[in-house]
Amino acid sequence: MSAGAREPGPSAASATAFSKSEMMIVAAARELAGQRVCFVGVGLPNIAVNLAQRTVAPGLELVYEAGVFGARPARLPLSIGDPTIVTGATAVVSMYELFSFYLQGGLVDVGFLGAAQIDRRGNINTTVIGPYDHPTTRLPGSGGACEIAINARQVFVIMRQSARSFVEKIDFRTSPGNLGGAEQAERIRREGGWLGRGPSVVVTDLGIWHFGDDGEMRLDWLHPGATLKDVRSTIGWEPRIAADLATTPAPTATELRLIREELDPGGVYTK
Amino acid sequence: MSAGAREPGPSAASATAFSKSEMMIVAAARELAGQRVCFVGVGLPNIAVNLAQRTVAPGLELVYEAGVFGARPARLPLSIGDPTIVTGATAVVSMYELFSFYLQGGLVDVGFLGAAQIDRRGNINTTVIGPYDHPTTRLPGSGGACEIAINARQVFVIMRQSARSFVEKIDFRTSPGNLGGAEQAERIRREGGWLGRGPSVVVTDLGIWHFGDDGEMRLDWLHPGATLKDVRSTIGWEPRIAADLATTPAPTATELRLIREELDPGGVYTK
Amino acid sequence: MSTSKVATMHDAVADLVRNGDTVAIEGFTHLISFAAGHEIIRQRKRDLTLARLTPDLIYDQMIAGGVARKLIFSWLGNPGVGGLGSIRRRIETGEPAPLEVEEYSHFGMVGRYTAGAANLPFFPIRSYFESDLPVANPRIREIESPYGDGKIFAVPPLKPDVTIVHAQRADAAGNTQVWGLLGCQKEAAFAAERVIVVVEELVDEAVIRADPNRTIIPGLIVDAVVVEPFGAHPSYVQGAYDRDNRFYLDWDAITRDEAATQQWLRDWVYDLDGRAAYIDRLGAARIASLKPGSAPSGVVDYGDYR
Amino acid sequence: MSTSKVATMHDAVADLVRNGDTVAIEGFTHLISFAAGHEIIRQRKRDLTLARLTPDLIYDQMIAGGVARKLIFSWLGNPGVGGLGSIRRRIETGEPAPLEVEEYSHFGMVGRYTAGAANLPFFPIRSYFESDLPVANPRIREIESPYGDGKIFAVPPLKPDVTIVHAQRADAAGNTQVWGLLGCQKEAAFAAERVIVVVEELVDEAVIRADPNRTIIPGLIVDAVVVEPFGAHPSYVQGAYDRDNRFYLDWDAITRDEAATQQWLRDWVYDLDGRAAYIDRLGAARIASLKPGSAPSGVVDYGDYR
Repeated sequence: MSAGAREPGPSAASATAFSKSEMMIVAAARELAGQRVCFVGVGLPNIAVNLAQRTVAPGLELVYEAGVFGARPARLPLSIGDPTIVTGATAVVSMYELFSFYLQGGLVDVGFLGAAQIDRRGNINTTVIGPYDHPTTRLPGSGGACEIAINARQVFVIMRQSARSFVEKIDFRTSPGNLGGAEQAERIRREGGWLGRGPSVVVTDLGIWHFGDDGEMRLDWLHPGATLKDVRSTIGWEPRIAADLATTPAPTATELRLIREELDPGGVYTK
Repeated sequence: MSAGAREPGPSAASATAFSKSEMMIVAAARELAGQRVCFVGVGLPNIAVNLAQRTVAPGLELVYEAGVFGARPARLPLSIGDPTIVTGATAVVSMYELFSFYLQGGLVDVGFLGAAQIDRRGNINTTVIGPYDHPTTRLPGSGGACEIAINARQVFVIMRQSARSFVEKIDFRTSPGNLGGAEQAERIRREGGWLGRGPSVVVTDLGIWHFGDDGEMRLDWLHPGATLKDVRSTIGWEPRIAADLATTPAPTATELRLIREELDPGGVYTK
Repeated sequence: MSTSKVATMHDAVADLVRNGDTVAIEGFTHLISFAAGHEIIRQRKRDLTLARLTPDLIYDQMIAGGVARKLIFSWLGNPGVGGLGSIRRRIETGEPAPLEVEEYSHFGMVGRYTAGAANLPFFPIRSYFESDLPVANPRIREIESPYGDGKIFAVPPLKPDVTIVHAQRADAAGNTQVWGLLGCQKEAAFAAERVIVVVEELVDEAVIRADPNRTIIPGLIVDAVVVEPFGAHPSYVQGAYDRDNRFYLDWDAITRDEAATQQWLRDWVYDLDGRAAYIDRLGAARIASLKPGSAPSGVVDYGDYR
Repeated sequence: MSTSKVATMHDAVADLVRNGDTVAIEGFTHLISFAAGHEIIRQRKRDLTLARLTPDLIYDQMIAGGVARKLIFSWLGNPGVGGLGSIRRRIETGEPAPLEVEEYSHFGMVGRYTAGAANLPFFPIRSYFESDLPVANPRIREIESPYGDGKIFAVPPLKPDVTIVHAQRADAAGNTQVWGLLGCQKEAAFAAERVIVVVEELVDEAVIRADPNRTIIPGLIVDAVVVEPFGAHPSYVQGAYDRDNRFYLDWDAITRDEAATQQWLRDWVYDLDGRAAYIDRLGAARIASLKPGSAPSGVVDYGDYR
């Protein structure tokens, strides 16, 4: 769902109650409409992508960094290396091959990332809070995120908003976004031969942000129930709000049923 | 058979007549005694190595550049990519993996090469006769020879001797041997991080040459029936002859039977 | 969900191979797509740059057919038999037209495809030291290790306009599986702008998905799937047929003589309308003689996880 | 012709893992050799440098057991669940002892093993641009393309003293086959000085030779073969058993508490004499609950050529 193709308000089904996490996952899944090849990260991206494959993007090919292309998981994978992503897949390859030929070779349309900290230009920290050598909190680190940010044609981010996560200045830049601005980022991408064009959307528990021409994120959609006050109180800079800010259509009954019955019956991600 | 461990003269079985090619193949096969992993080239090396596996080196593991490790060919492979080297092998891998991990990684004990021209220090030409841009004869080129010469722990050469092939100066150095001499070669190998120590033996239709401390080849064995006059008339420099030059033991009945009945019944290589 | 990419050889070559293209028909002694090479000759494509580790008989025939202006390779010959006359004549005498050559070693060619497939500006290999190859081909360059431990060599990426591979089987979406020698078909395919897969057998997607570790090329990068049984003759297909060694031996006399070569092209390429006619002309007895015995792989269990 | 390399886990670890070694237990979410990790704890190895893309529960347990002084990695966590307390405490508080870290991205780690396996002085990757990782880790360096088209990044070779991998099957000579996720076990094994393979099943050489394309590690580079069914629990083995997710969830509470972690090590590692006792303690019902349904691969024919 792009900012330019807005749907009318919530359908009848949206009368059903839903959690903020459910709204976030549904919104992220809908963004994948029209995409072909998606590199799936652990956790929230995993459930969002699996929902998209069952709804708006049935032809979506899932790439897991563990070495799977064309996965058809019969259940929600418990991790990005769950055996259910292997059985029935199109191809299973070494990680060397996955990162070399699929990702770095430019075959991934969307890389889906989470983040502990993000700044207004989509630069991402998943390494440390505090100084690198003496962190107050040691985070997981890059995994494949650094190479996804550089080599996937575009990057989607999914994360909960908070004053600790949406910050003016990230403590460590694990994965580059639009750097100091779109102009600088485009020059560096061109000079470095990057195939990626950087972040295009950030989906949170409050709304949907797209990136403007200058490389800064702008709130285009506010989730039902969320307010601009919520948005401003969970962000470390003065956010840019779209003039035609709209309300995200609520999850449909089908989307909720898929999440609750098929993808996350235990409610691990969607509580 | 090293120069330091010479056998007594021909056994009774050697009364059987044999061709110069058969003697050459048998001599080359015997040199593989005690070796573990051999990288097999097309043609004469192929038959010599297959003979060695059936005689002096039953534990010899054959590596074919086509991507096979631990081949157990049921017939003499017609080419280095014959399906008989695949069926029943220990491992079949991509050429990237074969060249990267097996050869460049240092797992090959002996690389077996042929040559169109060789000089006294074992430098090899398989590219052109005449100038590179306007060759009088265009030869096959390197194939894997250049990387075998650099990365195999040692190199065996098998080729027929002639004034055109044993030359003072080769027209093109496809694969390095002992360069201008052992001292220079050792320095360059060390500085370049080569795992190979260069050529150790050249087996011809006339005799067996090993390389001395200064990196020049020396005739240690003369095949039965061949004379030093034959040797001098088929070489472009004044050859070094071992003071204790001995006669190569003739092929045994078993060796001849294996060649004639199992390995080359059509006599393609051994006429 | 997946659209069928199945095409005739005529249409695949007509649509996807263009005059002036760099074309790689890969397959190291195994799975050489003679059928595609012959179709390229038949359609009189021109000014191609032909890339392949071992030009082999198929490139000798294509070059005799006048399709190429340049050859990128690492070993030139009729493996186990002799030389390739049409290519040698072009190089040695420049007749009937000069043939430009760009030459590497096998690992250099593999590295070139790898760099092309991985979007790397070069691939490093520990080869070419003290060889004249970097002199003959200045695209082979030295590169200094950033760790202060000396120099090795680099080869540049090779990105064919079209890569053509023969395989045992694929589904209609182009998901392709191979067993036996793998050569560098995977790297050559990922490096290419367009990919044609020629198969012995078209199989249901379920056959591919039952054994995903055997897939070497995903349908994602495949433009056309051509079903052409015996399309690799006189080379071979592991488990399906043997190399037709008689043909390789016969070629030695043909390729030495330009007139005989052109006559062969007329008899076996130009005068036939496709691969079926070639197989028909070869005869059932010859085809039958190439059939191997059976050597089954055994079954592994991937497990059903729900 | 091939000598048996079959050994007990006790002997393999006692003989091949030495204090101060760099040890890589590889396997990306799949085929993680918990059995070998526990034996290393039990034998109280010390001052190890532990390398692994995803340190995972097994390295959390080993570091809690005091075997390591340094960690080389790219992603630190309990996948899909949370954090690894023992490792985080060492990094954040330096208690009970500081833990040196050397950090890359996943592709950087894969490139390091690849360079180690291929005897390359570096591996080039198109990553790390504008990231702080090369600042935090100066062993990640820029490298200029010799073709004048800019810079990319290089990682240095990683050559473990010992690599340990779990696999579905091997023969007594160490020829090892895997299906499902392959991770970077092949590269990590070829890069190592010594290799221990732990398998679900020891098979006859003929089983391996019937399907040579499935072999990922040749016996040539293997020093010991340990037969340890369920040796990858709580991780999984494709086709044999599922991940024991309950264990991963339970670990989250244990790892947050140093005393609980040490108690767990006593109950499940120190007080047991080996893997059989661990499996016994786990109980037949739990093991049975992890068994998947069947999803056979199908058979291919390699052909018998004589």
